[in-house]
Amino acid sequence: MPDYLPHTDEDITAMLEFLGLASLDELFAAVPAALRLTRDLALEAGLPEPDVLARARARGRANRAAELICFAGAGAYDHEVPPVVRQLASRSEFVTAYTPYQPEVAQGGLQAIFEFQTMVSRLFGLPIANASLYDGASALVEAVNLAVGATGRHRVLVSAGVHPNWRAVLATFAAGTGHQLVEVPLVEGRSDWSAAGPEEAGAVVVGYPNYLGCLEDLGAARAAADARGALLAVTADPVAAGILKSPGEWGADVAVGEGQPFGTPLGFGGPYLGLFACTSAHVRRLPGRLVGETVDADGKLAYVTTLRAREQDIRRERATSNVCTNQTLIALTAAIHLGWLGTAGLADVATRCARGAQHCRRGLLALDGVQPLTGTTPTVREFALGLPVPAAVVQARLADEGFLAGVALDQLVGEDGDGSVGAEEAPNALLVSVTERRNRTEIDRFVAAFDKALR
Amino acid sequence: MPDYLPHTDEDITAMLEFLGLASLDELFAAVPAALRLTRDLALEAGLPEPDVLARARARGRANRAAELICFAGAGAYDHEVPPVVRQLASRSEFVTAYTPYQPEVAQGGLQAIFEFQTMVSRLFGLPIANASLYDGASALVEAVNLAVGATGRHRVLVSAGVHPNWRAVLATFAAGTGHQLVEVPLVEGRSDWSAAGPEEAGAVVVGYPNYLGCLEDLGAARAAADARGALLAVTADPVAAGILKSPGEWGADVAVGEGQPFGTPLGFGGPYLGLFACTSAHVRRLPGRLVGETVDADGKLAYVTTLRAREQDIRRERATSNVCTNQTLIALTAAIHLGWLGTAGLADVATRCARGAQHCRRGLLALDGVQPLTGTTPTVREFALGLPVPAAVVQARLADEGFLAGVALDQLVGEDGDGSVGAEEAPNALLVSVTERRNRTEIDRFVAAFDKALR
Amino acid sequence: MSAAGGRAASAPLVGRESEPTIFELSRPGRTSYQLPTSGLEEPGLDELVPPEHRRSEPVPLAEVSERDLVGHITRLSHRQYSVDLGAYPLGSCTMKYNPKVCDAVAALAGLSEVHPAAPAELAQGWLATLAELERALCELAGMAAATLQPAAGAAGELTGLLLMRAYDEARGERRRRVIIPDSAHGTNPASVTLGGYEVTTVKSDERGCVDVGALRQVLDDDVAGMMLTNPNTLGLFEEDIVEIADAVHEVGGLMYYDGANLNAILGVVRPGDMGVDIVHLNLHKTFATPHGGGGPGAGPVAVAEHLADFLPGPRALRLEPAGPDDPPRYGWATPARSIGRVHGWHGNALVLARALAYIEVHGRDGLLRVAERAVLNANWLRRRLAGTLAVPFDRPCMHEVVFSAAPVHKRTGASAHDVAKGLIDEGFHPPTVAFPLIVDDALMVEPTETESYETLVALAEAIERVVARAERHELADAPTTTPVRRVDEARAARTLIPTFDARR
Amino acid sequence: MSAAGGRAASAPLVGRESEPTIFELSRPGRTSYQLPTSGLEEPGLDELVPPEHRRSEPVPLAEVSERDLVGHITRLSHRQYSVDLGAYPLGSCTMKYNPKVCDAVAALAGLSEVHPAAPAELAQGWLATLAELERALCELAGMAAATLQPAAGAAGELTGLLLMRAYDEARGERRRRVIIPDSAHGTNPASVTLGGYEVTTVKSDERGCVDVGALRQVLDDDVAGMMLTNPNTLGLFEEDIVEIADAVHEVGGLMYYDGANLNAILGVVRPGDMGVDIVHLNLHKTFATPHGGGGPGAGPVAVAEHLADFLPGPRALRLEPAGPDDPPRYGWATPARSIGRVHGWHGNALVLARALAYIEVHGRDGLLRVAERAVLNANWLRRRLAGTLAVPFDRPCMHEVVFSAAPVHKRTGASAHDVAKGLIDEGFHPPTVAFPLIVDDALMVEPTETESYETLVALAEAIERVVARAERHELADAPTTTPVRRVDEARAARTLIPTFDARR
Ligand SMILES: Cc1ncc(COP(=O)(O)O)c(C=O)c1O
Ligand SMILES: Cc1ncc(COP(=O)(O)O)c(C=O)c1O
Repeated sequence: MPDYLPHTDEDITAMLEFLGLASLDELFAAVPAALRLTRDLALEAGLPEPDVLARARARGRANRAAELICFAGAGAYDHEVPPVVRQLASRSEFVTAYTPYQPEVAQGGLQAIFEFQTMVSRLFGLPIANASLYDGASALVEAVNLAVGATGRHRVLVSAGVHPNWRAVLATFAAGTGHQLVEVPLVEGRSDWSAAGPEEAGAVVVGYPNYLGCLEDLGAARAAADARGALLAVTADPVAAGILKSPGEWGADVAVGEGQPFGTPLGFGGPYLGLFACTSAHVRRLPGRLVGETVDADGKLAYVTTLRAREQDIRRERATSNVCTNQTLIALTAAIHLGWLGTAGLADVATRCARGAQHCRRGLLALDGVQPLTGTTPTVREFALGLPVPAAVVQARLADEGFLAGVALDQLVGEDGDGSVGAEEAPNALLVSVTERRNRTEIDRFVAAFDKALR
Repeated sequence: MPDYLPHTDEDITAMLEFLGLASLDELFAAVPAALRLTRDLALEAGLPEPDVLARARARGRANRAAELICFAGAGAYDHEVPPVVRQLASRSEFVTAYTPYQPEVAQGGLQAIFEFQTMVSRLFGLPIANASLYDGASALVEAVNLAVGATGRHRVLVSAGVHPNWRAVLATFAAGTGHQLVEVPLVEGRSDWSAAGPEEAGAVVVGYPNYLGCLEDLGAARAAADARGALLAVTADPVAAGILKSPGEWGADVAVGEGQPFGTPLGFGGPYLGLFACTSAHVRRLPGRLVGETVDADGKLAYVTTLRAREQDIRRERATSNVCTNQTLIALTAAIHLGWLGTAGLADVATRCARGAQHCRRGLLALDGVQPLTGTTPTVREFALGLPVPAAVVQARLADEGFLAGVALDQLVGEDGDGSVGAEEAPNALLVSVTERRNRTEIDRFVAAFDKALR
Repeated sequence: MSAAGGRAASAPLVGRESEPTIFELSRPGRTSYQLPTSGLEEPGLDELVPPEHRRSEPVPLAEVSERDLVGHITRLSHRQYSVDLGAYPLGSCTMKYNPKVCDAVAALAGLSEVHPAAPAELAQGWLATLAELERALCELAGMAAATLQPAAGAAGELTGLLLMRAYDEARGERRRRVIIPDSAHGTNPASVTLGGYEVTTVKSDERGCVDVGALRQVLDDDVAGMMLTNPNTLGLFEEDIVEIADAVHEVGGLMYYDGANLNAILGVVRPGDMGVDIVHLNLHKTFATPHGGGGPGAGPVAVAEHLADFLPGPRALRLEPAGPDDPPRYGWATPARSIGRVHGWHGNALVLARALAYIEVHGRDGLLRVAERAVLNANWLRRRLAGTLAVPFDRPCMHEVVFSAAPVHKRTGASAHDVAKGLIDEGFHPPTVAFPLIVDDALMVEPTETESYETLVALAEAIERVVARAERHELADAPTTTPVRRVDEARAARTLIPTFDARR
Repeated sequence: MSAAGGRAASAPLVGRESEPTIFELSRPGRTSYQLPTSGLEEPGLDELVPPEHRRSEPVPLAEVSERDLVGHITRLSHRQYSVDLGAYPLGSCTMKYNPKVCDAVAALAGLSEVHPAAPAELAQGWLATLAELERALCELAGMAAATLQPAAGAAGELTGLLLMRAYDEARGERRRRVIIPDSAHGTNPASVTLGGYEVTTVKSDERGCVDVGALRQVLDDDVAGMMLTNPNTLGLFEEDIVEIADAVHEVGGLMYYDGANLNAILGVVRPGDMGVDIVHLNLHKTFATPHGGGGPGAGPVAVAEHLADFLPGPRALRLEPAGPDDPPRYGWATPARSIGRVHGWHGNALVLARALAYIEVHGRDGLLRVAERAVLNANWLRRRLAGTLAVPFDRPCMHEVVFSAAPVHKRTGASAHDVAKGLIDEGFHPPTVAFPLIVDDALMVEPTETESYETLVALAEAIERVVARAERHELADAPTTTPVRRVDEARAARTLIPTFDARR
């Protein structure tokens, strides 16, 4: 009967007596007897910690992917998580704190988020950044909600180059908000805005790079937005942002992204980190928490969550968003990781990824029957290929050689295969990604194994 | 060129200028030019952290023993290290502090050691315990030094049941102190004091349980000490102490032990933890640091290292010991682990070990040609067997079945095999140990594999 | 010159100064990062990125040494209260002690180093984790199936409302209203709006529960459903829940159960047995994922059989093994009429793995004990402090109790807010203040089951001392022991400085 | 009633109270431990242990919940200064920043879960680690072979003295004296005694170095050797070391080099090139194993060729591979005339693994930079503070600098001790006080290479402010910012309370 409860039998007796109760059961007198569960839960009895750990380890061993050299990306990347970041981010003061309702005893967490906001703001080239959203997909949903709210227009042009899972999430939530989503097709890996009607719109959404790894023409996207009275929302890869012009510089009104690459492990997809930045014009529509600087009673610098009147606990049904619990710890991790990378490091990581991807792409395209899916459009850190055999077959064969070969494009959205979204997601299409963790030897071995797998 | 140094080029220029120097090299003007190393060190260039980690992981994979189910003991035990203990003991305030020279900013570490001392004192049934020594062996050396110093007698009776490595360390250091060590043989696993001459002695040293796992008659040891005017020093297994009469209760003057079982991983033998406790009579001969309670200027409770006049930094060549750096962090870990185990837990762990060992011993003794090495003398958590084949052969075969079979007794002291110390260390002798981590299934599988290995 | 990264004057151990921001500690050219050896050729950026896409300058982040980074973050951590330092009786937040074994589970390489798009055959351990957690949560909630995708409670709520909507539409209907009690958590109404519904608020009665009469008045066939928190945010069990559910069902609505407070009823009573159609659970409250200063969490949504087909997908399912002796296999499946994805991948997976570990280590018996002890602690405090603070709804509570400092406020001028600040000086994190909104000067105390009797007594005594200080008008200055004194929140909103760059 | 484990009033963040001991937090019957499921039969203790050996009562340890344990230890950690909080310029202690990657290496299961008696074939990774570290240390020290067994510097010293002795005896001699400068660290004379030798102290001259003339006067054929620290404890390089070594060798003695200060000369100059026979290294200083509040460390001893045969054993050695393409293999070997073991197993193995990682990550170039920056920082501070404190030996120093507060003391009544306490209130850990013994009111500052220029400036300014406070006679009360004020050390020794049970 292992547990974490401090109550001794005497405690329970004394406390019940103080309450005038005869048994613990009587504590639940308010629960109608007819509702009470009269059997044990159909769960096992409690297991001691070492047994639970052993089980979790066994499940871990059943995840063959954990051992493979990773060439998969598509919004979740195998970047280095340095021990120093891991150690700092796991300090229990950060891990076991709640939302900073009492700023006097939460200056540590508040200041870290203030620094996080500053870093995201600089990264995206926009003056306002919030304290985090759930993940890239939810940040996109909030961005669209903001744009629709700001413009009063429900029509939303979404490039087919936006991550298909994110588009799927957007579509799910649009059922509630009533946004009308218009998919804008890709041509050679770039959005063809001319294919979208000229009607007014609330938002134009484009990826940078997009999910096929391609650099979109954000000038064209901005023009498409302007022509329709829409805000421009960019879903940006925050690592590539280290060498690319920022969304802000391109004129984006809102930029969102997936912050996982900054110190957070792959973790089968979560917890990740929704990054959100926007222009000052929209600060009062900002979803989620925002930390601001102020002073204490002695005039000393202090931090506090601010513009709270936007939030659900105060504004309720008129709040800018329903988000409450967010991803603070992951944001703090990202702030530490970005502090560790620093100015030079972020640029270096991005450059390294690009170098590795270029080398890998060149090698794979030299293989028989392998074609680029996106023509000659420039890519940065990942790229999409057409294969002569189904991607799933290549994945399976390469797994036996020790590699996670990439992401099969028809596998996104519905892992049971029902979710193909566009032409480029044919069963033979594979998205390959290279991070700074992949060295030349690994890439060359990967290409050689790939060659073998195609035969 | 990865490093951890904050100096920018401008810093260096400015600092050198301030010093009136033209180059970093001039900082070493005091080093005679003829001595200066004029070549690069014959070491590799610096490697980035991820590469260093990858190398260490590769070395770890080359340690097959890490994957084996452990039945080896002999003073180093495969006990559970619970995540909570690991996490608390790795808090950086403890890890990156120095010896508490400034008690005002070291109350945390000092109080933890005060609690550690209290726990060791209770465990061994003796009123004084120090803040740690290097390991069990060094604690034994210090115990003998204390006893010789207190009695003025250099002759030391050492039971052959004391861990052979510890006896070897004792012998090494006796070359300096001039102690005359007399080995007292075992009969059926127990010390035969009658075999030692009746001459006066400074110390009588005995293991409890001894290294063959046997329960010595400490009454007889006490009598042997009294008869020779000696102090009784007991090397005690601190886990078995959870169910055994304490050394203090048996009348020991000094008790020492290896504290590794309390939250410290096997770690290929270190860092471990020398436990040291004694009677009040000897407090001024105590080796190493001691934390005491006091008050601050406001009369508030405070902790500080005390009786410092025994220590080398003050007493120099007349110090009670030369120890300076000790094993504080491991002592703190032990205090946390013992806090986690608590009164009931320590007894439970010891009982579990004894149960597992009994079950395992019964199983192994039922195998053809396997004999007890120590007759019918009761054992607690480990036991010595005579095998029909060399222990090394059994170890190798069982490794292929996933087990670390135990410790070959001829392998202790000199791992190259030159160090056999007593009759019981024949090549066919194996010491088997069972901790609370071994469940019945594992033990039964081990016995079955053992059977196979003997054929 | 930049500030000094090695000066500890902001650590409360030795000082009371402000900690410089990392940007102030920054110094051009200083670095801490290290990248692995690559062996690749080193083409310049111009060969990698077309000029029109290249940024002209690197992103200006901080430039600090690893040592200064560590000093900075470690000092910040000393300026942060946490459960691991002391009790955190924030009502509605369930700040219990989180077993460290769950951290160890989440840190396992076999779980944390798995790419979310890895083919199912290569991630069997993860699919098993998800499938087993879904089963356990359904059993605890008394429901048929669940989605583990929602990343938090609010995301779960919205998912639930979209399920309501899809169910409605599948019936060919288009209802417009959702009913919420006035005591509801703010996420409920906000989610209703995002779900495309209008909020109809129903009042609480003098017992602190839904006024069933008032409810009936607002029920009609435009009502898609009702969201009910149980135990509600006053810490009270909605005794009429079956009657309420029946009434909602009668008009064709669905019953949504906000299960954020499930901690109080684990193994005692199940939403599914109360006539509930949809329920979300806050794993980061009940199943002890630490709150991380505000997140991450996880807000799975469980539904009754008739809604299972609408759940988000894909879900991990246990497949029929090929032969009787074959090991279990797992696969993905998306429900037939799924509303679609609500998360970019599979939800906050490592949080889900923690929750499963928590459930396994507690087991059926341990989870029941959790509920019992949580309720015992709250009731003890309620009784103990009844003479010190007002208890607006004075009857047995569940896992939390709402006091009112209104009488103290009136008598002494010290509000609930002041009492909270005073409590900090006593070495405790204060309770939740000013929520629920329907209680004046609310102080909402949730001790949780992991706090001991001794801690409860100490907390009660501390509150008594603080109220005594209020009587002596000594609270205006509180807190006095903290790194900063009372913080000017109004000014922060008035002169917005949301980044270092906005500092003047 | 026991104290409250959930009250945080001792955490400097919120309070200034004392933290109760774990024994005061204890409550009979409360537990936190959990043991794995065993499946074994459960014989009682009477079947397991004969009655005469059984203890009648369990060992009375604390009885606390896991939550209270975590609260207690976390609060204690907030009451402890550390490098990770701020600079720690303790002279002679080399409190540099320790890269966290070394923690990660030591935590690897492949290293930490290996039994020390595992047969060599099953521990090849460990033997490789030890063999490679030995090689690297020998290269750094300019020596032929080393033992990695000594657990700390003092253990290394004693090992070195026993090597001296064994060498002596092998020559058929029995010398009785070892020479030590008066500036030596206290472990040197203490080790000499334990090595069975008598200490002959030789004075330092006005330069702060060994007085070679005085040395020659005490050298004779009864001298087994000399122990010399270089850079010495004044932070000065013993410029006459070759002359000294020659003189010692002339009388047939051996030269022992206390290499605890190697940080200053990595890659610049090597003990082996100075005519040294034996040297110990403090890995926990130079190679950045964190000090853990006092340990563990590691004190390997490296020797010149003629002493290699006497080294403790076993040592891990690289074996000739069977064929040219075979991977390297490692085995154990004990030197022919070994003095025997000096550690129960193989030394502080995980500390050794950290040191190897540190050496690998820095490399030949990085280690040289370490020395350069360490010396640069110390000299900058020396120069900067020369007007504030006295500099008894005013010439370029190596990695540390000894100031004297004697003039301040005389002028203001504030001793080095008072200055140290004042510095705490400035947010810095003080330098080493009252060591070396040959300097009055010594303040020994070792900034280390990991502190930045900005931190040095801040430290210098803080010292200036403290001396200014001394002039105003404001230091008697310091420190005022800490959880306890000035601690009564005399009382602790007078009324010894070394355990909770000794409390009255
Ligand atoms: C009753 C109730 N419902 C919903 C929520 C929202 O959950 P989350 O913060 O995870 O979005 C909370 C959170 O505090 C809550 O207490
Ligand atoms: C010069 C010198 N020698 C020897 C030692 C002793 O080393 P240890 O503390 O590791 O025993 C020290 C430690 O401070 C030292 O500074």
